[in-house]
Amino acid sequence: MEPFLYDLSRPGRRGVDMPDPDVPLTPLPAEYLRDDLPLPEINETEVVRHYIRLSQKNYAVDKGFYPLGSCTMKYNPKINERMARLPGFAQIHPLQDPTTVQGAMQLMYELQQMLAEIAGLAAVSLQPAAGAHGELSGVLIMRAAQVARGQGHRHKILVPDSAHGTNPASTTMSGLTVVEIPSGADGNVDIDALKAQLDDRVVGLMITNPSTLGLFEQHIVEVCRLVHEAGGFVYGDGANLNAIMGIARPGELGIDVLHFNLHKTFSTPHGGGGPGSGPVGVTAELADFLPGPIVAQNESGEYVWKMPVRSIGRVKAFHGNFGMHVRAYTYIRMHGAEGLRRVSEDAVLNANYLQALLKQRGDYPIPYGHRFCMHEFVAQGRIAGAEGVHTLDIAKRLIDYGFHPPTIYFPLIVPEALMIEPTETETQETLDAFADALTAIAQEARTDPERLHTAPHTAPVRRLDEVRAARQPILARVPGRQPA
Amino acid sequence: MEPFLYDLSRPGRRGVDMPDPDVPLTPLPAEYLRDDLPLPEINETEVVRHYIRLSQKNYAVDKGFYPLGSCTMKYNPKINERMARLPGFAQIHPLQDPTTVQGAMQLMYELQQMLAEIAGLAAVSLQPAAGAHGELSGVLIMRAAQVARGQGHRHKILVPDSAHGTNPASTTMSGLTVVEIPSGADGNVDIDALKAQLDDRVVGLMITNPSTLGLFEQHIVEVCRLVHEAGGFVYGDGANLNAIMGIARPGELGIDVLHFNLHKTFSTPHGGGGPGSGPVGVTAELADFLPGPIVAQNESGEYVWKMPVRSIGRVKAFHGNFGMHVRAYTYIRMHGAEGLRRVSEDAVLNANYLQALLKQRGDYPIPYGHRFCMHEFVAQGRIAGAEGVHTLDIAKRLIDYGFHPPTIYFPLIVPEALMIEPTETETQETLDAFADALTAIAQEARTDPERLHTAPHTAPVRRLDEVRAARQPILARVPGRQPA
Amino acid sequence: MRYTPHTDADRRAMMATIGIADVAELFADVPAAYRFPQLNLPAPLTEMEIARELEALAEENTSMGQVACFLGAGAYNHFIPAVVDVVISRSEFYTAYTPYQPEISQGTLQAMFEYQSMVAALTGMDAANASHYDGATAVAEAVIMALHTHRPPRKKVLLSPVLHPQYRAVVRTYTQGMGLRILGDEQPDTDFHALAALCDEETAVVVVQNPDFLGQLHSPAEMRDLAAAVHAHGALLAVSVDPISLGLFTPPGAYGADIVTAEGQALGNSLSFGGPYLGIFAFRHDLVRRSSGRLVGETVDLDGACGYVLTLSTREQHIRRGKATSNICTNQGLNALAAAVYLAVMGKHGLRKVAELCWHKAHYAADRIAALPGYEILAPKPFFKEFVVRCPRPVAEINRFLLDEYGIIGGYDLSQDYPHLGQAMLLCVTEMNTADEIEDLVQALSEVTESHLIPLEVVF
Amino acid sequence: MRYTPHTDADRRAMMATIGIADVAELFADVPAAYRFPQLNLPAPLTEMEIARELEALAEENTSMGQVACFLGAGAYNHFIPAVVDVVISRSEFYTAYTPYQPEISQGTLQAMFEYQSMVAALTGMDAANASHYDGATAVAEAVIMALHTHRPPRKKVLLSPVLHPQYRAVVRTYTQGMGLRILGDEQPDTDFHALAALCDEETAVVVVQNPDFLGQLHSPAEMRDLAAAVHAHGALLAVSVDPISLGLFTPPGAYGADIVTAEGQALGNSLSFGGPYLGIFAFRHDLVRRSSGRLVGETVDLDGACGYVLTLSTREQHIRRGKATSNICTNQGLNALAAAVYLAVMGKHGLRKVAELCWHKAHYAADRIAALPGYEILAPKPFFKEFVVRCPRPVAEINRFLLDEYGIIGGYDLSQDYPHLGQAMLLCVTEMNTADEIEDLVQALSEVTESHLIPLEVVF
Ligand SMILES: Cc1ncc(COP(=O)(O)O)c(C=O)c1O
Ligand SMILES: Cc1ncc(COP(=O)(O)O)c(C=O)c1O
Repeated sequence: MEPFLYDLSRPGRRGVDMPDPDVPLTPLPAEYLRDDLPLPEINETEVVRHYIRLSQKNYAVDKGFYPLGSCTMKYNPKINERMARLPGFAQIHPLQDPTTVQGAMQLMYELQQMLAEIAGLAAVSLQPAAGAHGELSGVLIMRAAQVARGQGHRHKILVPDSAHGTNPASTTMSGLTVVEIPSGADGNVDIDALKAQLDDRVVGLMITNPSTLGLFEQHIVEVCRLVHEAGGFVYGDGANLNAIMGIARPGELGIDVLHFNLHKTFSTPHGGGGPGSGPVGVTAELADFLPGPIVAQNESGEYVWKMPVRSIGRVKAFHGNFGMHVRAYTYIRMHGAEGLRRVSEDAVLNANYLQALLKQRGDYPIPYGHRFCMHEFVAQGRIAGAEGVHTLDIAKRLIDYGFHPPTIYFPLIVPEALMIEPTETETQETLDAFADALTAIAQEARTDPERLHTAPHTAPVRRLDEVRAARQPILARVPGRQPA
Repeated sequence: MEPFLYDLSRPGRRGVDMPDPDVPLTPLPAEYLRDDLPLPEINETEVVRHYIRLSQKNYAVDKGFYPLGSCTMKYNPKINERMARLPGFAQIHPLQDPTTVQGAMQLMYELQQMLAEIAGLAAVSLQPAAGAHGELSGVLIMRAAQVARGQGHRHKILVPDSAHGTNPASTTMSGLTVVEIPSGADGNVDIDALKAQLDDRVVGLMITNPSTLGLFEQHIVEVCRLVHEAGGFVYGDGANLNAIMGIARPGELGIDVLHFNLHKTFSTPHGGGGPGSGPVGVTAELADFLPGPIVAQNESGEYVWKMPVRSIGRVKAFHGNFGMHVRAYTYIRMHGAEGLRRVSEDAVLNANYLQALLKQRGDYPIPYGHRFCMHEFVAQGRIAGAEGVHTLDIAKRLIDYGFHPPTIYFPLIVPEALMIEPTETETQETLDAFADALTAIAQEARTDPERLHTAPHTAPVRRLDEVRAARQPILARVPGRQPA
Repeated sequence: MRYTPHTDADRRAMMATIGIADVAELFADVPAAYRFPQLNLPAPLTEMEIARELEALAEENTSMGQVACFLGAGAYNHFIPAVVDVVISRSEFYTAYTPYQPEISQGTLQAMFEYQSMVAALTGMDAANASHYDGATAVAEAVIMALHTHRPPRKKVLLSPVLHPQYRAVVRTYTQGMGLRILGDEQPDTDFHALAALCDEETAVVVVQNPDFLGQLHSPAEMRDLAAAVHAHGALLAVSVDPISLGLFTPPGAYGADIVTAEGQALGNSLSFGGPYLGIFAFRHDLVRRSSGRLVGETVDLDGACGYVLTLSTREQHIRRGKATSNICTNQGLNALAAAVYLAVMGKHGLRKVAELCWHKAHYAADRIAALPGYEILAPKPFFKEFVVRCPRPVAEINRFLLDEYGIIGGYDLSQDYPHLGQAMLLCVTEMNTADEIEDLVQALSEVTESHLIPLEVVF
Repeated sequence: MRYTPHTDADRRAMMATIGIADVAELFADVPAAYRFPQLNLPAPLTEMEIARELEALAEENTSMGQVACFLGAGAYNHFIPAVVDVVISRSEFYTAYTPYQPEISQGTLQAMFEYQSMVAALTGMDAANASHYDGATAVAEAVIMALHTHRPPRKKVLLSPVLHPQYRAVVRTYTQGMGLRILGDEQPDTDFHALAALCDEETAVVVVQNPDFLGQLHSPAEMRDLAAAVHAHGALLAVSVDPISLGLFTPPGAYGADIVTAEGQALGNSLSFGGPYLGIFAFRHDLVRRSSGRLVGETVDLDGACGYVLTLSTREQHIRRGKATSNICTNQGLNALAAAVYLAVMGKHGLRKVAELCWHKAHYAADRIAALPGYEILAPKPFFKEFVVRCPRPVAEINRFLLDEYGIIGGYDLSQDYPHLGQAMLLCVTEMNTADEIEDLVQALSEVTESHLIPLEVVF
């Protein structure tokens, strides 16, 4: 057990020293001052040790295989980190005169262009901070464009039932109404159900392609056409772009708005939860609605800030998660067109290879296993002869085998889902070892289910009581106060 | 078990890519080329994972208490690392024109001065790469100075029996003869034994003060006087300087030559074995013999390289471990005179506190416990009622308690030695916890000695067979070759 | 090639297992007409090449080490101890994701629990979430959270005109589809008293900033009055703060705030041209189930040992979907970690010292500038580290002079957002500004009055 | 204060346990006259202050990113993949010490075993130690190791004149007390054939460098002849190499070397003004027990699992003391780790590619310079990445012109060490030098012939 930070504190201890003022002093206004400042008092050595020891309790991509479906946990190149820390990028103020930050603006400008090129769209804003933020921006763009078209009465956003939770949540945040569209048996959108909803109240459809089932929507062109005919826009959730770079361009398939997850497709690290970056791209028709400012070039070739004329407004202070832009830019420039296609091909190859291995062995049902998957696929934690064992048990047991578990219980439409996304940066040996672990676990499930129910056995802690945490939540401990 | 690096290799895999030549090609000379290059072929991801996982198998100062006697395993400030990596320090060539590296030379110059000031000596060369290297330099200086005095026939270096092994080894390397001087019962040099050796064959005495017993030599001034009277020089092994900064200056006590361990006293990290830095300082009389070049200032205030006129020569290519100079410089400048004295006071306070705790509890004999120790002290792994238990067992068991063991079986003159150096960067809580662990282990030694004989129980591996390793040494494994 | 490990032999073996002869077969579902487009991207570069190119590009920017910076306005040049980057550069932290599997994420989880605890301590609030995107979206989320607390719904939101202009813009962007009336900031001089007067039973929330955008500190008494007035109408009070100021000044929890937000960049995060930053979000305990964002809670494991988990996730999009309290998923975890390390290593003493340095240096600079002919300090209330200077010439001109002649990045030009102040700049002085830099600034400003300046038109 | 955690209260409590009232009591053994001297050192600085000061000092140096560098001569500007610093910045590696306790040092030990293995692979030798201080001391240690192998002792050592001048100097420094005769380098043009002719039954070891200090490659055939001649007299052959060259060329193990040393800086270690660098040290298996330095060996633990330990320590100073094979204790562990990571991530393909780039670029540069009037390439044999250019003016003058006018760091001035070559510089071209930089160099050199130069005397 690593002690709680405050337990390392002793009155009067100091961490980092600060100098004394080198200017004449000005009296402090007594009535404004706080009585106490209950921050810890710890020496630097113990602070460092605390965090180094804590870090070792984490699993991470840099330790091993992390096939967390929908999250694209690929390797984060180390050069990205070095580039983002160059003083010329890390130590510039967002409000500096543009003439003093032309290098940074050029990078942003080129990144806007390159992302647009990859997606087959006309314009990109780098401002959103994450995928969901890009979604909110995108839905607001569709809404604003409908208003501009005089279609302000429209309020429905169609969302397939396989969608990520952020899609309906973003819709609601933008004040529109979510209408769920079921998936067909083949994993595609149910076209009839879609048609039934395509009326003049539709703002647009949000679609994830490849879908969260890991399948390429076979009727994507038709789906887009239908939505467009009904006066709607199509929003593409770009979380799964890793499968289709250089394979298909969403804009050409009919997508009008798309967010990119730089922290998935473009290798910026996930940071233990963030920061990400969720640029949003649009067709020419929608370019004026982008959140901004974005970077433009003036006649003399200088980079300038430009607010799109009918912008939905800014979605964030300043210009987006620039540090992530630097990393994604580095990644794209290192790959070029061939390299990105190779990334997608190998991502899909890896997923299909793993799917094929699991199919051969037959322990885990793969509901859409008759189709080739894209960069991920969904298996089920339903092991014949081990009915008491659930996906959660399998996931926890995988920890003991040295792997991060896949995404579990998502997408919601697949019971006991195990959503597996290997990514292109993994070797065949790793995929083989993972398949072997799953096979071994299926065997254990039949012979020793208790071992799975009580897994993990080798992690820093045993299985944690989540119900208790939620019942009487303790979210903070501050000395001298009740835990709250 | 982490796989052996080569076992991660697969033919054709690539790590870092290099560009193609941007110049016309020149044919390679076929008869010069090698047939094969048996290096591994591993992708970057797996290389990173390999080393990240390996790193976690290490104990380190940044994980916890590391009271390795004689090694001064103090906290390594993080700012040091950042400073050493500044491009203006890390990316300069040692043979650049001095006018282009005045900043680096100024830093070296000031470090020479500050080290001289701390030790009470006249001049310093930063060239030696480690303590032993400084020793070799120092012994050669004493030898050269004797030759210069017309005393070339002198060949004896007197070395107390408590000395670190590098002292006699350095002596032998310099072609001189080691004469061992016994220690008295009080831990001081046995003055009579010393006098008996003080004849006209003596080049000098090497003394460690505080000694490796952790004791300040009570007759240091007399010892130095005696040696000087016999025409010898006194070499001070500065490995233990951490105890006496601002407390006593070796030069004032009579030391003529001293090496500094920047990787001990001055907080440069130990690097898993190195690099260190072992500058050598001397009195004015010996300044011309220093290895070099060293940095001097010319009339116009420019920094220039200067080879001392009667230098023993260079002991290393270029100018020493400059990266370590930057770190030590940072450390000294952050501390100033008061700060360094505080370091030594607290180092000595910590050692005495821990010695006092162990004395109170009485489990471990402390042969010189009747004296105040300096920055370290020597206990013995002789637990009454647990005669079958040895220092090695106690050390290994400490690992299970989360501590790095002290230095063991050194100094050689104390049987079953446990040489404990807490350093000043540790808290009272840590010292208490360590004392508690030693107490608990003493208890276990009496009730369950087998637990100690088979310790550690929680380390990445169990106790390793060192005899086997030495009998048929395997020092390298190269694919396609016999292990050698 | 690059980061894909497969050799051709690997690919062949894997394809054989799948039962295909060509990777292209896997993409049969992509309509043929659109399959394998040729992307027009620059040719690929090796690590060596991209490093050289980006080092050159970075050199084109004027960075903090090269100039003296007196620019703040929501992003601050504060000291960052070396320890911070050491921790956030740990692979185990930065290459993990949201801790969905708590047993192998205790590092992140405990660090976030500690972050939440220190944010609670700093703000004087009961609890905090694990971050929002930045200070601006944290305000927007505060507004939305406040809306959620009202049954029947309330549709009016009051924003102080001295809440950061960009934050107000983001609130408007976020809520544009919600049919709200967002008021309060029409007149740039509406003070908190006047704002309170606008509050009524329709009002969901009142949002102010303290110290406000113009650097002014609002006293605990003033803030308590505001809170009382707001609460009297059943509305919530949300306060956006500068976390560094809380090293010295009374925290919002002590004067009745219901929600506290902040831009956390100043706590150990580099300027980085505006992001990634940190949206700090703290609240009263009874609002916990309406809170947006990830929350880490304490619990026990099967053996009864203490451990940490993501909790109350039924508020969140992945469970509640369209009915979630927010759409946030990926947050600013690593920035929150940086803030945690910063707070831990600066500690009680260090943070106070930083705040004091800002105070003394800013006041010294203001005093010196006030003595210059042609300049006027517009600071009716005490200020913390930022203050408004009315200048004898347009701010853009002055700033160009400062940069060209003195290597100084001047203050934020207020003429767009607060035209009623005239030719005014918002100067920011932190612990990073030495007395010498302040001297230079004063000297440079004094030269401006002597009209050494070429008018801006001529420069361009 | 700084890194000492104690508060005054802590100190008082600890003193009470010890039974003292003042820390000064602990120092009673220090003679009173010398106790507590006042050190004259600059006033202490905080982290913030020292960072600012050292950043400024570092800026005073001209670093690689700011110029094109054609200087080598034993320290080389090669590409370092970002991965290397990530690994050597791991706290667990760089804040540990020599792995005396193998059970909690398997990270360092396995990494060192792998380093030894890759060095053996690269050099073609059986085994390697865990490092010496640098390329120079590695040569000195090789000489001493060779001396130890001879019974009765041999007292003659032959050094090639084209062994790095500083390495020869270090050999002489190390062995000055041993009564040796060190010969072979009196005439700067003594070739390997002539050197072999000096070898006799008194000779302990012959040391050469390949590629030699002037950049020349000695063919496997020439080297085999040398080895045969040396071995015929029972002497050992020690070869100092450029490890990057071994990406392409026949390793010493294949032509009969007994000991191979190298400066390992080029393998992932920054230039760092000359240190810390890496002394690579490899040898034939039968010399293992005479080897100096730490050795990591494979073994098993109590359960029979594979593990690694420091081994054969009876050779070393801490056991054998005055009879040890060397005095070395602290070595260059972290630099060896950097080299291991470099070799692992560059791998078979990458190292070869680096060597090829050096070859092609160096030869292209040489061809271009050869075509300039007034310049002559002195390279009778093939060379690798360095070559000698005889110049129309003193090298110091030319170098100053290159730097001032073109931002180029020119080659090493050979006039001190090899006066017989005339006005000659040793140019080094690596993969880091672009075609554009070479173009600039050629252009600049061409201008020199047109005597744009102010004579050096005038400049100073
Ligand atoms: C399919 C999909 N859409 C949207 C998102 C939301 O992206 P973010 O977490 O960056 O907000 C995710 C994130 O996991 C996702 O998987
Ligand atoms: C007392 C003493 N002297 C000398 C040395 C040798 O120093 P280095 O290891 O730097 O060569 C040591 C190292 O542990 C030591 O403890």
